[in-house]
Amino acid sequence: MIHEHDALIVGAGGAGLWAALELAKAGVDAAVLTKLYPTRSHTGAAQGGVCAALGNQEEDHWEWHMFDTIKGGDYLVDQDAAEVLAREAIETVIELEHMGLPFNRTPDGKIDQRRFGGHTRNYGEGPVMRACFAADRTGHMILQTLYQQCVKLGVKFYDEYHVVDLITEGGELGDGGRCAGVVAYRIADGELVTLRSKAVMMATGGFGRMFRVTSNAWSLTGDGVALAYRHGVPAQDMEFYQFHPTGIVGIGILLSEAARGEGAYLLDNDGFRFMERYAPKLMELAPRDMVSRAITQEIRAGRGINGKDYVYLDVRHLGRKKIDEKLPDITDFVRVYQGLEPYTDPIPIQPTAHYAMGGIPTNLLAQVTRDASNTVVPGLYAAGETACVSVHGANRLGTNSLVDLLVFGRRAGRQMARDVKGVGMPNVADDVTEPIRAELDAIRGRVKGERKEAIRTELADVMMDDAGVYRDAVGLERARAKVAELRERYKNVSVDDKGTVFNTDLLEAREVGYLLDTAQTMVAAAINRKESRGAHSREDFPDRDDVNFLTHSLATQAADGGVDLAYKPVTITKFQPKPRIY
Amino acid sequence: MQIELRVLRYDPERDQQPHEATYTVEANPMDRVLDLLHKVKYEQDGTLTFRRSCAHGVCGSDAMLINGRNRLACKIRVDQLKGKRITVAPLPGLPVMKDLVVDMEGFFAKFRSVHPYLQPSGPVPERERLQSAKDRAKFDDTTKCILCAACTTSCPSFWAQPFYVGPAAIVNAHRFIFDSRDDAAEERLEILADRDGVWRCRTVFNCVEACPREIHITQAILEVSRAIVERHA
Amino acid sequence: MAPRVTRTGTVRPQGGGWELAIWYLMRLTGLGLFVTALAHFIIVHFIYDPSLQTAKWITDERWGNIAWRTVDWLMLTFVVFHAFMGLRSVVQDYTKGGTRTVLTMALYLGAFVVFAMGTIAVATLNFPVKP
Amino acid sequence: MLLRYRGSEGMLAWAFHRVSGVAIWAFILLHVFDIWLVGVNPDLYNELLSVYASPIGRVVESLLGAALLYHALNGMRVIIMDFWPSMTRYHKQIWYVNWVLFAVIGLPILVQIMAPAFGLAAPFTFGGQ
Ligand SMILES: Cc1cc2nc3c(=O)[nH]c(=O)nc-3n(C[C@H](O)[C@H](O)[C@H](O)COP(=O)(O)OP(=O)(O)OC[C@H]3O[C@@H](n4cnc5c(N)ncnc54)[C@H](O)[C@@H]3O)c2cc1C
Ligand code: HEM
Ligand code: SF4
Ligand code: F3S
Ligand code: FES
Repeated sequence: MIHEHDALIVGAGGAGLWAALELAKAGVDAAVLTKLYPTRSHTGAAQGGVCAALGNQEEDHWEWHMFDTIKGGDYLVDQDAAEVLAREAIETVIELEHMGLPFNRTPDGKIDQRRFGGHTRNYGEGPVMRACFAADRTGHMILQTLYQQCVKLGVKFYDEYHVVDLITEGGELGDGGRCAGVVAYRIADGELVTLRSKAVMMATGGFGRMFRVTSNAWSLTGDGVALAYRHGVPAQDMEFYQFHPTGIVGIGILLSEAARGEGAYLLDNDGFRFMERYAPKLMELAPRDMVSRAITQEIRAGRGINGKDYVYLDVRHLGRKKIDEKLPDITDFVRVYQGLEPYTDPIPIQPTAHYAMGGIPTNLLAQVTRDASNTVVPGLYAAGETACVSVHGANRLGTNSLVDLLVFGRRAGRQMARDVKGVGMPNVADDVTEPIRAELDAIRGRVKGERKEAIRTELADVMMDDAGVYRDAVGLERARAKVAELRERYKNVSVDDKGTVFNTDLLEAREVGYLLDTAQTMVAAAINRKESRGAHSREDFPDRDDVNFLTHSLATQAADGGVDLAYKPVTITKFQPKPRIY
Repeated sequence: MQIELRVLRYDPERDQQPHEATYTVEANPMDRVLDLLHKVKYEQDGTLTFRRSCAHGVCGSDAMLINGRNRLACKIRVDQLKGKRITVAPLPGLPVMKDLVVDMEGFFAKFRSVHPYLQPSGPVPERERLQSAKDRAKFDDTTKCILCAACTTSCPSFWAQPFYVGPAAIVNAHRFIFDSRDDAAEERLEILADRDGVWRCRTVFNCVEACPREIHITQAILEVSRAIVERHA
Repeated sequence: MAPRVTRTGTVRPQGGGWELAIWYLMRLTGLGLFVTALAHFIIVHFIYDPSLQTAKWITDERWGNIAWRTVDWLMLTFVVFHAFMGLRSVVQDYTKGGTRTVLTMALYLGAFVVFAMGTIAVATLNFPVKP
Repeated sequence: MLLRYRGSEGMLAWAFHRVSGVAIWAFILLHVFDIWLVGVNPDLYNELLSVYASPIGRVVESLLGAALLYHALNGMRVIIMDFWPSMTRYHKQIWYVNWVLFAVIGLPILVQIMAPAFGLAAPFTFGGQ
């Protein structure tokens, strides 16, 4: 079956939906493919807020926001991108409000704002109220609002279509080829559907499921990065993966930084606010990489609660009113998933795998680039967590991901609308689906193979233990060997479900393949980066090394199945790298 | 502890009729039903099919009938269900595609039918539209909906008449009808004054019990009914 | 019946103010019945025993006065509307297609017959009465 | 589905309301007919009356009274919520109150109706008797 649209968007999270809106407004024939119903996308899980220097509560400027983003990202941020982010944050948040997003309000009826980690006044003087929020369900409101607008504009959706491959024209994407569409697996009946298109955007979200303890949805398996990577597009800055400090012990469900933004404490076994040892100025509101490391240090020093591997997040002193008004959802999580009462009990937390700073490299117009000189891949776009612009550098600040979705999702949509005008519909051979059909049939048909679960859990374990908050050469080598072994074993993966109708068994096996690709690039890039920067923290190289490593890594697939690494310079405009002290 | 998990299964490619399958799973009391389903799928039988994504009650993928009530599998703990036997079945009243997966298209069509998007009139201001905290509070509850369908499929009026627009759609209409920035309340009230609109609600409250977001759904429905009455008065 | 909500989400409005009127009148007649029907039941089952309520007692005593006849006729009006419209919603819930149309019509007709019989009884029984 | 789904107070309240409504409706048909008979055929009416006054008739009347009383009280519960939607938050409490009222009002009536069936004098007497 062949469909045809001028533009295709893969993924219906915040980034994909906003792009779809722009295309609809421009009158472009566009469609959104998503393996979940759009409102199930993980953007809906974002809690705390979206930063924009509106200055509704106190003085604020986009330049301050830009600076915080760069410093937060440990100077690996491309500063032109950070400028775009901080400037356009303001208009996109206002536009969201116009679309109907129910922000909390200040007494004079404006959008309410709160503090968030790493966001400061006057270039680092102290915390500033910059995060616009709707209780602690900001992401939910963004996702719903954007979806509502898509309904309003009649955007075409292919719900529960799992994109399994990209179609190319004129060679692989890494060698100058053009992206000509996608192959999608219709989950309802197992049909492989070919969609031709002049422009394809990847907005497939992150890959936290690579780790054992994560705040990410089961569906976040790095599909976009892996699919592009398989066609020769590099994966950028993969070694930078953020661990959020406050996940529910064991299961990783996130307790938003909003809690600390509203004044929650982090306590060690003695009831001491241990952040004083690590970031005396910002305390609990230091950037995430620092807080995660601080918690890990405390635990290693035996100051975890009862010597165990967690510390406390304490909201008791905030009072019931504030808790109910500003943090209703996360306190609900604590009640449901820990059986504790946050009014009266401190909450056991530990760092949880949260956010991929790296991903598909793009330029400021959300066009995918394929090398160190930023050569554009025709017809391919990316935005959201799956992309790397890079506005987050080595560590993302809280709330900046939602801003990233809005700003670069919008830019992607606008750019696609411009680009599709000038080009013709690509030619697509009738048999493009054959290789992928063969791959899927092989998995389905294999009788005596290895269960995908074993592979996935072993991957999650090794990544958590050896490529987590702290890393070193020994652990990373262990991880590399393990991932290589798992990739071998994956060639023999099999599933129980041999049917065609709603075969989630098969698709999950496919997703394990994406995770193995992304893990492979992460480990390779991490081994090669012999410094500590942002979320990448090497115990054997504890210092930042601007001389050798103020560069973005680009991982491409080598002919032998390994990873080739290249580096590209960081764009620096206004702010020269300085030591990062809070 | 050991749990006996009974799942109503149906594979259109193999079964004439839905049938119950029983699995024994090792569980601890803080496990959620989703964990048990995963254990079955990953350790015993990979063909068991269900939707899930976020695993913490915010995406609305895994609403199903658990021990006779609609709930999210990822939000109900084993200890809350009391007893060693748990039964799981697909959401009632929607066509079953496979095992616990139902066809949601009709449900979303109803959602779309109430024009669930802001329709302000007048020029677009430079900055945000102002709204007092009090006005914002009027529709706060109904903004929480995650479109999981637990409510609509728990409603006897919906089982009886699948044309009933259902609590979820009314909740989403309420969210805009009572938003001070919106000017299309009339249009939505007109739609909901239809024979298959709000009048089909018989205050059964199954929806409220089922809603994982604890939305006061019946209150929202009756507020809409009252708005329709007042509009005609 | 064809689906009334289409894929693109448009609805064909049906019923208009009619359903609203019924809904509202159900409540009003319900309130009316709360007073009249409960009072009626208490009178005929609590204050008087059924065994006493012969045809003669009804014509002579109970409907010997125009006020009672008026109250009972009002109750009749309420109850016919309320009960038949109530049943209509039950019927419309559990039937569809032709059956539904037939039963609904039968209900409207039944309501008319019952209302007529009741009115005839109230109005003609040994009428006019002494004030 | 109705039987498979484990509803709680609200669903029970509704189910009883519906069943009682239909039951009363059926009785009303009969009742209007018998009153009509008073004019057309008084003897037949009187014969019917003796059925009403028989012990079995009294049991049926008690059930009818219970249905009416339940339906009326729950009807008020519904109406209260219709006019003050925020009362839905207390719908269970109102339902419990209804059962208390049901007992308080219903029991004396029950005794009064049933006493003659056991050959006892009605416990409450009024001027009319
Ligand atoms: C718990 C949590 C809390 C967070 N809180 C905040 C916060 O407060 N502030 C902030 O700024 N950021 C926050 N973040 C980060 C932020 O929410 C995410 O990075 C962001 O939502 C990602 O959006 P996205 O549009 O890139 O992708 P997603 O919303 O993840 O959407 C991915 C989409 O891609 C589709 N898809 C994936 N693979 C395929 C495929 N193969 N075929 C078809 N479709 C596919 C999915 O169906 C889905 O529609 C949080 C993240 C988490 C996990
Ligand atoms: C005395 C004779 C009565 C009869 C025959 C009767 C019958 C019915 C019937 C059949 C229904 C429909 C039930 C449903 O749709 O589920 C109904 C509904 C209703 N009744 Fe009555 N009723 C009577 C008295 C009363 C009284 C005294 C009240 C209240 C004070 C009342 C209040 C209501 C209300 C509010 C409804 C609507 C319920 C709903 O739509 O959910 N009724 N009635
Ligand atoms: S109202 Fe509640 S139960 Fe209904 S769809 Fe929304 S979240 Fe689910
Ligand atoms: S269950 Fe149904 S009848 Fe009304 S109160 Fe809820 S919508
Ligand atoms: S998996 Fe998202 S709500 Fe349960």
